[in-house]
Amino acid sequence: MLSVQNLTVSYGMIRAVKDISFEVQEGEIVALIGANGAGKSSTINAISGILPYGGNIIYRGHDLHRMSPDKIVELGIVQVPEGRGIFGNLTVLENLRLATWQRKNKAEVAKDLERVFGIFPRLRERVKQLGGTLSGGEQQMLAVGRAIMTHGQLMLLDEPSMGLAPVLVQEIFDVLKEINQAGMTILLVEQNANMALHVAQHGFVLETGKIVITGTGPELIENTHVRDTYLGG
Amino acid sequence: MYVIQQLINILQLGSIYGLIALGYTMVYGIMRLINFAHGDLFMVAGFLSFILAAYFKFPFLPTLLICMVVVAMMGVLIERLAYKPLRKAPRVSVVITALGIGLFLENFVLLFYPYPQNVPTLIPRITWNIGGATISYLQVLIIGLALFLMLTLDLIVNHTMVGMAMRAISWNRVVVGLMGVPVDRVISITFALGTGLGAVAGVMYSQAFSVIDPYMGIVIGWQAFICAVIGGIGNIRGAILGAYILAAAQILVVMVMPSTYRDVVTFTLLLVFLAFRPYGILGKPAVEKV
Amino acid sequence: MPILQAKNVTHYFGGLCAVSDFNLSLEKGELVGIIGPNGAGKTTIFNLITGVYRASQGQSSIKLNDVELVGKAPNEITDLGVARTFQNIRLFKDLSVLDNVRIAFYSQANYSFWEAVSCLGRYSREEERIADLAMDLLATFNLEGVAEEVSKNLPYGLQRHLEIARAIATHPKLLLLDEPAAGMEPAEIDQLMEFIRWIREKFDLTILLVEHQMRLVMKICERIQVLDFGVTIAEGSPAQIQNNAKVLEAYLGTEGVR
Amino acid sequence: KSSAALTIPIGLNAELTGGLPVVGASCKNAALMAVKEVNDAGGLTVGGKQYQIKLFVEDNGYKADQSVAVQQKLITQDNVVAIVGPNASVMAVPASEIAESSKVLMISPWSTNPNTTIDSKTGQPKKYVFRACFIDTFQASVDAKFAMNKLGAKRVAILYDLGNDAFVGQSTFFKNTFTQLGGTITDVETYTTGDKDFSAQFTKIKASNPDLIFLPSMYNEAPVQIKQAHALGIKVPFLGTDGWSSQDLITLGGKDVEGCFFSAHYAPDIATPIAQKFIADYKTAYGAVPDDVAALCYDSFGLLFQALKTAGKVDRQAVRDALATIPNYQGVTGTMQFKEGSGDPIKSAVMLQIKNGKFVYYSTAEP
Amino acid sequence: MKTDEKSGVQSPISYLRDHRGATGNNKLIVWIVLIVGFALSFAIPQFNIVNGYIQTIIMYVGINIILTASLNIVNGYMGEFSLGHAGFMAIGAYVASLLTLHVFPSSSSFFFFPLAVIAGGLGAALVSLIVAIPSFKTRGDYLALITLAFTYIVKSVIENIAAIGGPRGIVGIDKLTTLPWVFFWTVLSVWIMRNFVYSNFGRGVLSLREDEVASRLMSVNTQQVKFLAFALSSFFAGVAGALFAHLLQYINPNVFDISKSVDVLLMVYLGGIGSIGGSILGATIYTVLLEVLRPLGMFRMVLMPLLLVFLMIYRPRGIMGLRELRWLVPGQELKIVKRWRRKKVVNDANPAS
Ligand SMILES: Nc1ncnc2c1ncn2[C@@H]1O[C@H](COP(=O)(O)OP(=O)(O)OP(=O)(O)O)[C@@H](O)[C@H]1O
Ligand SMILES: Nc1ncnc2c1ncn2[C@@H]1O[C@H](COP(=O)(O)OP(=O)(O)OP(=O)(O)O)[C@@H](O)[C@H]1O
Ligand SMILES: [Mg+2]
Ligand SMILES: [Mg+2]
Repeated sequence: MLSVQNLTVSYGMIRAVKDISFEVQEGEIVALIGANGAGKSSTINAISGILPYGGNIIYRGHDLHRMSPDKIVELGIVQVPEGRGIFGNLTVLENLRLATWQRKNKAEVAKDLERVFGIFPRLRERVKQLGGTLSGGEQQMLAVGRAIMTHGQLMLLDEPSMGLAPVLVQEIFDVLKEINQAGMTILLVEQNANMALHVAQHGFVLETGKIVITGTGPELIENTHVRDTYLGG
Repeated sequence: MYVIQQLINILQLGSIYGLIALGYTMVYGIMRLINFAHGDLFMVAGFLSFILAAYFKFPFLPTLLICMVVVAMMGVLIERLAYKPLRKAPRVSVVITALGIGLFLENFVLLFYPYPQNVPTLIPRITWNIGGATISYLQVLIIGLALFLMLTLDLIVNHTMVGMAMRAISWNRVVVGLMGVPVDRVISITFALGTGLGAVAGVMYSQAFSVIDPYMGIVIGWQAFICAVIGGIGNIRGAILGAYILAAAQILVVMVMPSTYRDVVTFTLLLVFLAFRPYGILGKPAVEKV
Repeated sequence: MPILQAKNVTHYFGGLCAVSDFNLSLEKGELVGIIGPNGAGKTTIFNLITGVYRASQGQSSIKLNDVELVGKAPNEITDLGVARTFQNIRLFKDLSVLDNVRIAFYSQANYSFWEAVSCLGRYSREEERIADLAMDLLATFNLEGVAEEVSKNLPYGLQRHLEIARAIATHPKLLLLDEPAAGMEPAEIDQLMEFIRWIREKFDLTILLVEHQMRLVMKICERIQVLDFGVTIAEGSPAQIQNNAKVLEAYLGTEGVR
Repeated sequence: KSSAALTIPIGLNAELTGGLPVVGASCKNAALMAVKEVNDAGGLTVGGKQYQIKLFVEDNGYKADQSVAVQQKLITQDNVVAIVGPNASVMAVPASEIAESSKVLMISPWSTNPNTTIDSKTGQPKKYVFRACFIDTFQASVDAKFAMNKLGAKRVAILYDLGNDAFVGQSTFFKNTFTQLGGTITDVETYTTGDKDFSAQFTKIKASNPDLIFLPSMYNEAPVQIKQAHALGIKVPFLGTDGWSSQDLITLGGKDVEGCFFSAHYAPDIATPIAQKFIADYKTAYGAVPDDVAALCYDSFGLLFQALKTAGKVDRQAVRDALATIPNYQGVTGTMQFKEGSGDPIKSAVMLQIKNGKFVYYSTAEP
Repeated sequence: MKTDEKSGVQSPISYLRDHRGATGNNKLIVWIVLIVGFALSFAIPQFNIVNGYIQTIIMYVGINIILTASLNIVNGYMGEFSLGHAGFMAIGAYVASLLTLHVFPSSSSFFFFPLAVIAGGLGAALVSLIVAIPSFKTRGDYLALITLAFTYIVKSVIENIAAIGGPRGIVGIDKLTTLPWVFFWTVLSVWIMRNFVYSNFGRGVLSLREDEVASRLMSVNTQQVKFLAFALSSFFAGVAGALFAHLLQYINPNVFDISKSVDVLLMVYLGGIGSIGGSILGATIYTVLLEVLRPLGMFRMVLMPLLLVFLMIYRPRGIMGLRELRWLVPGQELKIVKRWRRKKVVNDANPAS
């Protein structure tokens, strides 16, 4: 579905991502794990068209090079950005509605809205509250909710569990599994490798801009290096 | 009659201020940019309407529409050429660029029209007499237009998808793209709307005061900026409210005391007002969660 | 005598009661954790203690060593000995690491405006003293190598360390840490744990900590207070909290701590 | 032959950009014309030698500090013998200080502020500063008398620009003279430079019920003001000052300014042969009737050339001395001669009326 | 002395890195420049080394440097957007001129002129409270409005006071501003502002620009810092105004309108925010360029803004952009890490001390 070939991302002189290649198959959850500054977000942002890059990214036969973010969304790639990226001056409802910019079918939008509120009842309570005043966890729910509203086929998630209460982390991962089963392909960037690798079919470990280990979820969980640094022994 | 006349005066002056202030607020609300070139685009619209009416003998409506379209296109062009390269730069760099663009427009027009020009009257001079006070068709038109545009804009910004996207852009431009919103296009629409409004103001102003000169954008532009901020910059209704308040203050001061004190008193009142409402009438401090 | 004593602290955002009748008592040298679901009001409590928000007056009382903090300006409270870090890192991004720390010495610089602008009197001596103190502090945090780096260019983990260093530069008695382990992987969290213990000893601190990483909370906190909807729902040792049914339901989830 | 030609450098310090571009442009036009005439005629004969005039035109941007810089530049870099300009008093006053301290002759065509030629420290006239126009006090008293005696006004209201020192002066002097003559000032209103809306002021003025409105303002402001007054139902006549004297007043004002009076430096329609030639030449060259500033600027050059001839040598001091004692110079704007030991000329003012889209001579006021 | 123990992170522009490696012998150069400059400032008018016009322009450059650097404190270092500098300049100009005209005897102006200039500065600093106090509550564009309103108020108040000339201004001010004085005041102002910026208070100002909430929580007394920054900035605006008045010999309220503020603003951002060196360059380039382009006549005013726009597009942070000229940074500041290391080596060698 998504094929990343020889991706390189640089910030001025610094190369954050160095020539990595990987693939995501339709219907999978793929985990991308790595320490702080490994280049995970850079990879994701390159796919979403926010960052210029070298190499090729092919999505369902479309070359994404030089495509603007909105065109990429149109193709069906949605991102839940790191730090959530909630629009603080918009209400919860407006945040959700904005994500449906490219959708014409009102009835489906309404259905998806109900679905989001079903998954996150807290959001329903807060529909009129400004996004900026939500707590961290509430914002994360909203961010995932927004991605659902965009109705893409491939969801890129950048550290969805950051700053969330344990119960919510569980919930979010449950939700991810659920939407995955409903047909969404997911590329998951996580620090919480434990959770991520348990839901993922495949995983990659990124260290200082390079993919160092590749494997299926269970394989990675068994890997000693992964156990030591990312799963906490 | 005296009081009624002054009230009409307030409405007319306030509406003129308001028409320009709307453009300021509009662009500010989205781009967080005080577009100091706005006053000068207003001036350009005035000259354009003069050229169309005096040389090509266009009637009012075509003149207004052409001015709106051309100036809106100029606004978009300026954004593309001068502001867009600065998307990643500090906010003030864009403000300074805007000041530069404004100065350029002034002096450029000055090259061709060093003399003030008389804009032909395009709107029938009908006046009505209400108990000794006079009000003209033009005044009614200006007041009506200001209120109409305010409501329309308010509708656009607060109740449409484009408006929502505009507000979202003001918060976080990058993430808006991830929602599938074509950011550059929305920004262009914003500038088109904002400067288009400035053009309406320019045309109406030229009709109301008939004499135009290349520097007219500065004085009235600064005043309109003040209105936009009093109302709470970025807030559409606030802009009109601020405009009427400034107009009322200026005229009331003249009414009750020697007009030499007008500026001192008006602006001191303004400072006192801001001491109590530091973010204007309808403005809110930027929500910042610590 | 407790070093920090908060009584009946209440705070509303418009109609929303973010914190209600919150009570807390910290003994000197303690390391206490506050946990609770997102939006429970934890950060708000930090903001109330440090004066960023003003607790509803009349009933609320927050005392540091018997000095009332409610109603004081944030910098006054900092001067009294409360320092904090932020949930979302708030370094002075465009300034150097050294400057970040030196700014926190603001009220410890002993020279006047006149001495500053004329380069006379205590100016040079004090500047040297502060610079050395700042460098010493950076060295203690192993940051001396990046002293002249612009802080926004530091790796995330180091930025967290720098935030703590900057807080300690204000010479606090009480340190408030808001999610210091956010975005860290387990190996890093273990290091951070050691680090927090170590600064507590080294700088003789009382620490109040908000965190969602149970790995950290359960291991280093001596006492935990659990908040939900602004109300304390449980209090006790990590072991007690881990088995508290209410907490399991509201916060930890059925799987408990992993 | 050009290399052998002797030249006399003369400076022009004008407000080509900024708030008063029309004044600057008229002044420059007249200056170029004056210089061209002389040069085309083979040059100026000074002390038996033929000189070409070399004109240095500088823009002061309608800013005081630039006016000073320009003045310095002309004097010290271009080594001019004398300077014409600046026109507006805000520029002319600081420039005059430079001229005075550098001992270089300066003639302001149009600065009517008394301070331009007076050393405010000593109260004595400046030695090197002259002007080609009458001063504000004279003009205002002419207007006041005219209002009272010719127009029969008893109750006058005043509107002026608080930010413009010339108009502030004219209003004050007008008020003094008019009340001394027994008239009543019903209302005094002000505005700030750049204002476009005067409705509040006129509404107030209307309520004070005057039978004439004294409106010392600029040619580009007066039409707007009068139109607004008419729109508010004010029907009394308006009386202006020399700020009005630009053809633009009529272009901009149209029917609204019809019938109004103002005091001016010269009357294009009853001009002397000298003036008629000037007007005709100016029209051919620039396609417009010369305004006051153009006429005064042309006269300033006329005075200067006359002084150069009289002096007999190209020397700053000599030229100055010659100018101070010029007898009855016949200029476009009338006969002039400088008061003993002063830079202010003795000359008359004219009252003009706007009739059928033209400035029409009405009466003359002798000093 | 590049310290690269850490790996992985490099900074694009580290403003401190730019003056890393600066050494003490810069001091010598600075002293030479100062002494030669001072000597020249006497010699130039004395022997007419350059003509009066160029002398005037040099003096404008000096005055503009003072104005630009002082506005940079508020707009660059503190990160506010003040539009009111002309207002403070006006106050300085009026106070000083009234003193030299009516109060101080004109005989010993050598002694009294500096007093008048200082008084002008103090007057402006005092009035700056009007702007400083609202700044406790609001910032950004609202403060921009307050400063703008302030300019209007100053102009209008002066126009309303007949005793100080009203709209007609003050004429006949003695020409006391001379090249040596301008040189002296420029050097002094730059030196004092430099000292301020590199002091505890200056760091406080910087922290306000970066993050006001964090800076209060890091014990910075933000009200004190704002107050000092505004006062210092306006003080030097007042000083510049005083010098300006005694150079022009004539002032009136129109001289200090918004366009004057805008001029200074342009110079600040041209040179670069948060950089005194930038202000010096910005003021010099802007002033000189305006004169150099004079022969272009009307086109000058079309060209200048275009140049500015291009500069902004290619160097959005101005010529210097947050960096500082090496010789303007106090030597002490440059040597912190080095000195500390040396000290540490010594201490480690004899732990007894
Ligand atoms: N805007 C930027 N300018 C310069 N360097 C950057 C920028 N953004 C990221 N970097 C650098 O690029 C590298 C990779 O960053 P990236 O954000 O992709 O890491 P990450 O794996 O997502 O880390 P984290 O877990 O902290 O989110 C880091 O060294 C970072 O310092
Ligand atoms: N400035 C504000 N205006 C309105 N509501 C606010 C504001 N700040 C916080 N809130 C609300 O108060 C509640 C408590 O917020 P707080 O930030 O204290 O939560 P928290 O416990 O720190 O959560 P998290 O663990 O997600 O950081 C939340 O519901 C939040 O939406
Ligand atoms: Mg990341
Ligand atoms: Mg929190």
